[in-house]
Amino acid sequence: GSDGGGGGGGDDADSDEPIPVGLIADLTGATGDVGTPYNEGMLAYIKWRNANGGVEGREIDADSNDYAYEVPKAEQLYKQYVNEDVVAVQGWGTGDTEALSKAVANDELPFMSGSFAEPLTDPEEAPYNFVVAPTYSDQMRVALNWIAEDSGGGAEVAVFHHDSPFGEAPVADGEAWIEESGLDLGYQSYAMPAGSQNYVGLLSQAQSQGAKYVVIQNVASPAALVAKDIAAQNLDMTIVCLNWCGNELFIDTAGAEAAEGHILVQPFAPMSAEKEGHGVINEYLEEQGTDPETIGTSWVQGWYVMHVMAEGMAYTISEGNELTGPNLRESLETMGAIDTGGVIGEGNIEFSAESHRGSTSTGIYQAQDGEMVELEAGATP
Amino acid sequence: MSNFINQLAYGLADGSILALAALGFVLIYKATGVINFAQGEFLLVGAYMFFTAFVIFGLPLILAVLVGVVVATLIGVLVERLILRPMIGENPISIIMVTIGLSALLKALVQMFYGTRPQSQPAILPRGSVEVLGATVPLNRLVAILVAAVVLTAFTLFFRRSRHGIAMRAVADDQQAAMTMGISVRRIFAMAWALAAVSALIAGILLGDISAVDQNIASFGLLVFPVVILGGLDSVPGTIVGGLVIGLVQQFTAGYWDPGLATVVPYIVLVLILLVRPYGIFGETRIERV
Amino acid sequence: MTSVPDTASSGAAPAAAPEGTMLSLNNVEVIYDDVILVLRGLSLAVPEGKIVALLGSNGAGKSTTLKAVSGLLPSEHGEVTDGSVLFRGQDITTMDPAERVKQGMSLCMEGRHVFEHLTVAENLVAGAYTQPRGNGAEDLEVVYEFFPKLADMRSRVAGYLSGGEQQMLAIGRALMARPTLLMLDEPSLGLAPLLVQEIFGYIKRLNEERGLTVLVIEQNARRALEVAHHGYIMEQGRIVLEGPAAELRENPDVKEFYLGLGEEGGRKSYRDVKHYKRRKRWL
Amino acid sequence: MAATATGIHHRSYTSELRLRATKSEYFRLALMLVLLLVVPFVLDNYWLSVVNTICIAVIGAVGLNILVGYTGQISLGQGGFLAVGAYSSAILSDRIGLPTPLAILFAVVLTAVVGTFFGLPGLRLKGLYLAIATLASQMIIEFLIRRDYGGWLTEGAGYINVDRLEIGGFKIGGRDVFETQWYWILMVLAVLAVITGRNLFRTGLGRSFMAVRDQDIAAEAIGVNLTRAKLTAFAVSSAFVGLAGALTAHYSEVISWEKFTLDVSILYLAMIIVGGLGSIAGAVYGAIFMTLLPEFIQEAANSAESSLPFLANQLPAIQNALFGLIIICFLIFEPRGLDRIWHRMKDYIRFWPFRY
Amino acid sequence: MLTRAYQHSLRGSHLPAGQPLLEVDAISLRFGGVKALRDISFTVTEGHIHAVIGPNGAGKSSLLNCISGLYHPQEGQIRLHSAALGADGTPGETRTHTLTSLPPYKIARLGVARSFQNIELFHGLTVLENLMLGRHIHMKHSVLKSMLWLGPARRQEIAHRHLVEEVIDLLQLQAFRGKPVGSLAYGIQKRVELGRALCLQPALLLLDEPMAGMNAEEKEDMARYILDVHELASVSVVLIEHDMNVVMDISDRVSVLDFGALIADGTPDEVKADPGVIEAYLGAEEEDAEVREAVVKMEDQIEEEHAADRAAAEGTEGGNG
Ligand SMILES: Nc1ncnc2c1ncn2[C@@H]1O[C@H](COP(=O)(O)OP(=O)(O)OP(=O)(O)O)[C@@H](O)[C@H]1O
Ligand SMILES: Nc1ncnc2c1ncn2[C@@H]1O[C@H](COP(=O)(O)OP(=O)(O)OP(=O)(O)O)[C@@H](O)[C@H]1O
Ligand SMILES: [Mg+2]
Ligand SMILES: [Mg+2]
Repeated sequence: GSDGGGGGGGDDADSDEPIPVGLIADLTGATGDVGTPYNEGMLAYIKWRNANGGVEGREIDADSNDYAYEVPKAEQLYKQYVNEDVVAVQGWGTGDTEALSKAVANDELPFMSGSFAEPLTDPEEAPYNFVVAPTYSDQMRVALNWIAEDSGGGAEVAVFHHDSPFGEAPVADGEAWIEESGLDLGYQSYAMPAGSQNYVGLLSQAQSQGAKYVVIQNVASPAALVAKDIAAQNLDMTIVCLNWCGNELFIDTAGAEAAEGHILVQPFAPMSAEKEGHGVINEYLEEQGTDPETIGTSWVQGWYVMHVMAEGMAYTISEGNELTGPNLRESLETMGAIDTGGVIGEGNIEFSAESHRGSTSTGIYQAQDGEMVELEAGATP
Repeated sequence: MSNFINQLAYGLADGSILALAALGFVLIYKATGVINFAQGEFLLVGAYMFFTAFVIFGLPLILAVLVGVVVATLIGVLVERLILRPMIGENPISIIMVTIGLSALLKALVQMFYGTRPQSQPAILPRGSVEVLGATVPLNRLVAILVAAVVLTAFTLFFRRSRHGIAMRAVADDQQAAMTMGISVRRIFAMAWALAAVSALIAGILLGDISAVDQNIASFGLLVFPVVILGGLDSVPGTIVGGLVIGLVQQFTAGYWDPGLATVVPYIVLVLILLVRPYGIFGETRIERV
Repeated sequence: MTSVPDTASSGAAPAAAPEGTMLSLNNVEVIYDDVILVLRGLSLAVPEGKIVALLGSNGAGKSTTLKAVSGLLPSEHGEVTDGSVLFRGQDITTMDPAERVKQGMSLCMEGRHVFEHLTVAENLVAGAYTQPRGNGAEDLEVVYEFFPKLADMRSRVAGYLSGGEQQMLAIGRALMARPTLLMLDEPSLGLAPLLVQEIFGYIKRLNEERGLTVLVIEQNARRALEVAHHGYIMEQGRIVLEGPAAELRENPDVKEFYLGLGEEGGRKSYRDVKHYKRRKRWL
Repeated sequence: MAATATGIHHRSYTSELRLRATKSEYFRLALMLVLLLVVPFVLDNYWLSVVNTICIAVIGAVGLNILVGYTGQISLGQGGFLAVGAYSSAILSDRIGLPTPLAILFAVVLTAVVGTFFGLPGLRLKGLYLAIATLASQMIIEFLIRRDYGGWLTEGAGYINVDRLEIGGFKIGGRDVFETQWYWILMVLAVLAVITGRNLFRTGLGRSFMAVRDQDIAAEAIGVNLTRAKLTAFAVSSAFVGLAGALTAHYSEVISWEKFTLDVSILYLAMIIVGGLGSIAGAVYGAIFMTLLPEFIQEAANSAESSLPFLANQLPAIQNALFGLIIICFLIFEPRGLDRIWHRMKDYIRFWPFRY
Repeated sequence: MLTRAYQHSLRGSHLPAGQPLLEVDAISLRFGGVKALRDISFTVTEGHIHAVIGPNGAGKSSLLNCISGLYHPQEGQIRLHSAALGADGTPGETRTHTLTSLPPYKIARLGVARSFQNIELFHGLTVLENLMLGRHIHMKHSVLKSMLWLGPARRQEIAHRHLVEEVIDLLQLQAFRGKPVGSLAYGIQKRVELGRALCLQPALLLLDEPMAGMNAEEKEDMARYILDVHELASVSVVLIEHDMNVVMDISDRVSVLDFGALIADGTPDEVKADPGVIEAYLGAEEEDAEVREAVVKMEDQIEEEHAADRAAAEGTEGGNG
């Protein structure tokens, strides 16, 4: 956890106590490659915010612990945080988010995470979950729109997805979307076996389907392997990576050559996209003496997800309300747009009592010479 | 047809690497009766050792491999000396647990030094591909098959020809009796662990090159179980057959059926084979006579 | 005859072994599992070129003594906590067991302990582990000559042999190491009478022809004392009686308890033993 | 005499067959009881939740130890069997609408049946071959619940929300009393599991399991039907595990495949090995140890963080390393587990000041 | 003769003495190319101690394994006769079971109990537990009742304890009751193994080298135990043993195997004189001339000693049952 150092001058009437927040992070588990920078981004944001006046003068006191992507451990940590009277929790993966969604509703603790599954946006289903970025389904819709446009219609799409509810989350919605918006696309999905050393089997099935586009809903390493296999087989296929593989890790792991030309759907603008909202990050990094080049997309994600939560807290306090879970939830639902300086999609995140979908717009990038080059800033379905 | 050849080549390549990974496992089992749950982490450590020598220290390829071999040997011997030796003669289940602890430890050590981010490593196997009967077979897979074949043959010969083979089996059968024959149980154990570490290193280098140098390499270790059970826990030729069978079964499942099933099909095959042959294809039957 | 009183044996340690002693144990104390005291200050000496028999009832600690000599105790949670074991004047109390074999001692363990999954031939080859390759083939023939049955079975898997066949194999295997000191733990266990006779004949021959020193534990005390030069009798972890074999044979207690003979030296029928005997103890 | 070591003379078989005989044993029992009764009054909610987790783990570990420790059939399928218990109880109670206790009972029976089915290879397979075959059952069950073909388990959600436990009109309350109320339920069940487990192994049935473990040929030769004994062991063990699974579902109120991975199987195996194979008390010690160890490591790490800030980034990895290291060192120190340490301590005290 | 009155009979057969109990009918057993048994036939009579002798590897243990169902001979049959106990306590209807078609545990249930050449005890369990396991076939095993303990399960344990305690008494195992068998001396383990078989209340007791590895004194004890079992409980015994003195002294009938074939079958004296047996097995070993002479003297002496010991033993041993 980060310990609250000196106290900032509190101008809040109620309290100048630090605000306890619980962070459930994957640092050493299966998704540690992205979980670690995500967590670092959050902690960096908190540090920066605390150093710059805090949340209405109050510091954020984050207790951050690794759960190694093991759900029982996440539940244990959550109970620990509840016991520490946190006002909100930042989670991470699909597993822990699902496992805790009911508990956070019972305990009335707003919960954000790196899991952008569609059902979480429905306050009826998950009243305390907030999805900061466009959902996987929205990303899938954007991807399909882009493919339809890029191909001029009539293309076949193969969806390669992690073999789990996380991977399958956008699959059915994608199919429905093609129907709904009358896109002229063929569509077939394939589960990616975990721990595979090649995806030639899937590619050959995609090939027989006639697919020119492969949408991947998985993390970076397996996606990179698909890119390598496409290159080795000289296949004419374009990968469209969603969120968790739509990042520089994908490019680095595949190698610039194999990654060249593939498309990355990424709601959070990487540092290289130089959005207005990157300004504070650059300031902070300069202070810390860190090279912005080393900062990945997941780090930025962490920063801005924490930012959204902090803004909600600030609003609650500024409205003169006690900072509790229900009040924070109400603030997030009613405060209007939260500006992210163009980092998340087109920039604004807004929740309502009817929907906890923060945004539907996402950036689209292409791997060019080992870099993420922005094709479109705020694509929406 | 070309597609089939393609799948075959990939399946064989994965299978050969599996066989290499399983070889170390079988050596340890054969000599010490220990089921090594840390085999996957041995691959991981192997891949990172080589990465360190090759990329971080920038050594030439051959030298980097040699350094890797030395370090792997050292690690194998250390593991044996510090962790397994005190456990000699204990209940096999307790020893299994120790190797589970070891796997947690090794993985954590890699994380401490290298983090969880995948490391980029320049290609070491040739990148191009050759056309075989209309199929595009990448060279790196062919080389992987070749390397695995050479290493496996070398090991098989070593055990056939040298009396260490018999000594190893003797130790596995009855440690006390082996001691009374002047066979140094410690030395045999150390040798088994060192050789296992070396074969894991080679498998780890190959894996790192064809996929990526990252934590996922460790999960490859789990597949070793169906491989060795299929071939027979204590059979070196069995690892080769088991590795190839599992590699191909996975490949064809992914290529012609439901790719997601590729993760469970090996286990289903394993159960089926065990029902017919309770000691795997080449495994030694446990002798029970009264 | 020298009868060693119980306390004296654990008292003063014989400082240096006399000339020509191949093996000597001085006041050895062995504890299993940190709590089970099995040898309580045991001292014995095996002169070079002699056959020494170690007798004693079940659980007296005979096998433990041999394990202490050959260094097998650590693998059984046992430990020599006191005293020393000298082999050719060299202290080997803590030496690695494999090293001891190289020094020339060889143990044929109680309960056969053949390598079950190895064939008969491979078992014998494993026995010659410490020997240069050349010796192996030669010795193999010697063993086969002595146990023709083994030659017939050379490619059979040892684990499936009958009890007695395994015993032959175990003895043969011990010989393959070309020991100067051969230790046999109940070699006649489970062997047919004819073979027992032959084995003891063979031991004697090895001793006479090659000067092999032998330390043998044997329940068949009559046979053992026939071939041995010297005998020790153990009770509860101590030597309670020792002396030249011929003298021991005449000792009335030995006669009764180990040879199954009455005072007069006659054997009685098992059918006529009407009552369980309460074992007479020297302690 | 069974108890000569403690110098007790029994006057009847009934008294000898009792689990406790000496004053100090009764004293310990009383102490335990008092401890169990005061726990909810001294611990805060978080630590109470840890204790509740331990209670569930105790039930599961007792079950696993029956199979592995007592019958000698190594199983890596624990996670899968927990899942069977959890999913079936959740579905039976929430979707089918059975009263929860009945749903749990059915889940227990169902898990026993499934466990017996996956125990069938055990009739032919020995030792480590069986262990790996049970690994296959783990992988297959895990795959089925992860894949969730056609949403037959989770209706497409990928996870199941389980309603708050209600037994005959009594419903577990909110945050303040949730852990306490669960404690009473779980503690009683855990104690019952321990007692029934102990009982099993002082009767002929339990002894026949141990006979199969120690020497299966001799067991057959005295009339033990190996097939029946092994399958019964699988069934009984799985029943305990199914109970633990069902309780997991109702206690944590949500289940998904990620809770029943191979890691869970291994964790349970660790519990019984570290606790002591073939000992019910060992299963309890192991469940406690393996649940508390990460807690303590984390506490230690948190306090180290402030004093050694430069380690902050490495702490999670160090925690994992420490976890592995402690298990290794522990087993090197005492391969036969905590139960054995406890016995040695008792012996030491009994014989003190004599060494032997 | 022991005079102690036993509550339970250890004998599980109700056949009248002198009737054929076990018929081995032309069995042959092969392991690959190894012919372990070739066309063996003989009959064990109720009430006899029937010794099987022969050189190492002759097939003695294999024969025993065939009887107890662990090996399945390729040819031939083994039949066991049993008699139901009539209402008046006299033997009733007899039945014949073909052992060669039954699994081992069913054979055990017919009352065929055995010991093994290399002690096969349940090494993790105590002596008492090992012996109680001998009662396995006579007990009911309900999962629920076992787990609940109260009532039936406990009563059953206690009921069977009585017989087990008698066996403990008979074999003088009192001091070892609670010890794990793994830590016991070899001779005691052998005795426990005998005890475990006895607890079965066997119709036929198969003993594979029960005296191997014992010294003369212990052999005498063991022989006495076997004779006691035989004399007190009239249990029929098949005995494999290499010590000819024991075999000749205590057996009623001897079968001799060599290379898997039956080379002789008769009374001890007949067999001893058989030249084929002498050549294959016994060797020309002359009996100690002095042996028989000493017998009479020994007896008196032992009688005395025993009386004294008994007195002493009564003082120290507090049985519980
Ligand atoms: N590994 C062990 N752990 C604990 N106790 C042991 C161990 N080995 C032997 N003992 C005990 O040590 C004592 C002596 O055993 P040992 O085997 O040396 O006797 P022995 O004289 O060879 O008897 P036997 O004639 O039966 O072979 C016995 O009481 C035995 O129970
Ligand atoms: N399971 C088996 N597989 C292969 N061969 C076997 C098996 N069991 C026994 N044999 C062989 O059958 C023959 C007879 O063995 P058995 O054990 O019956 O001999 P035995 O008469 O008991 O000898 P001993 O007196 O040495 O114990 C031996 O040659 C043995 O190698
Ligand atoms: Mg001995
Ligand atoms: Mg035999």
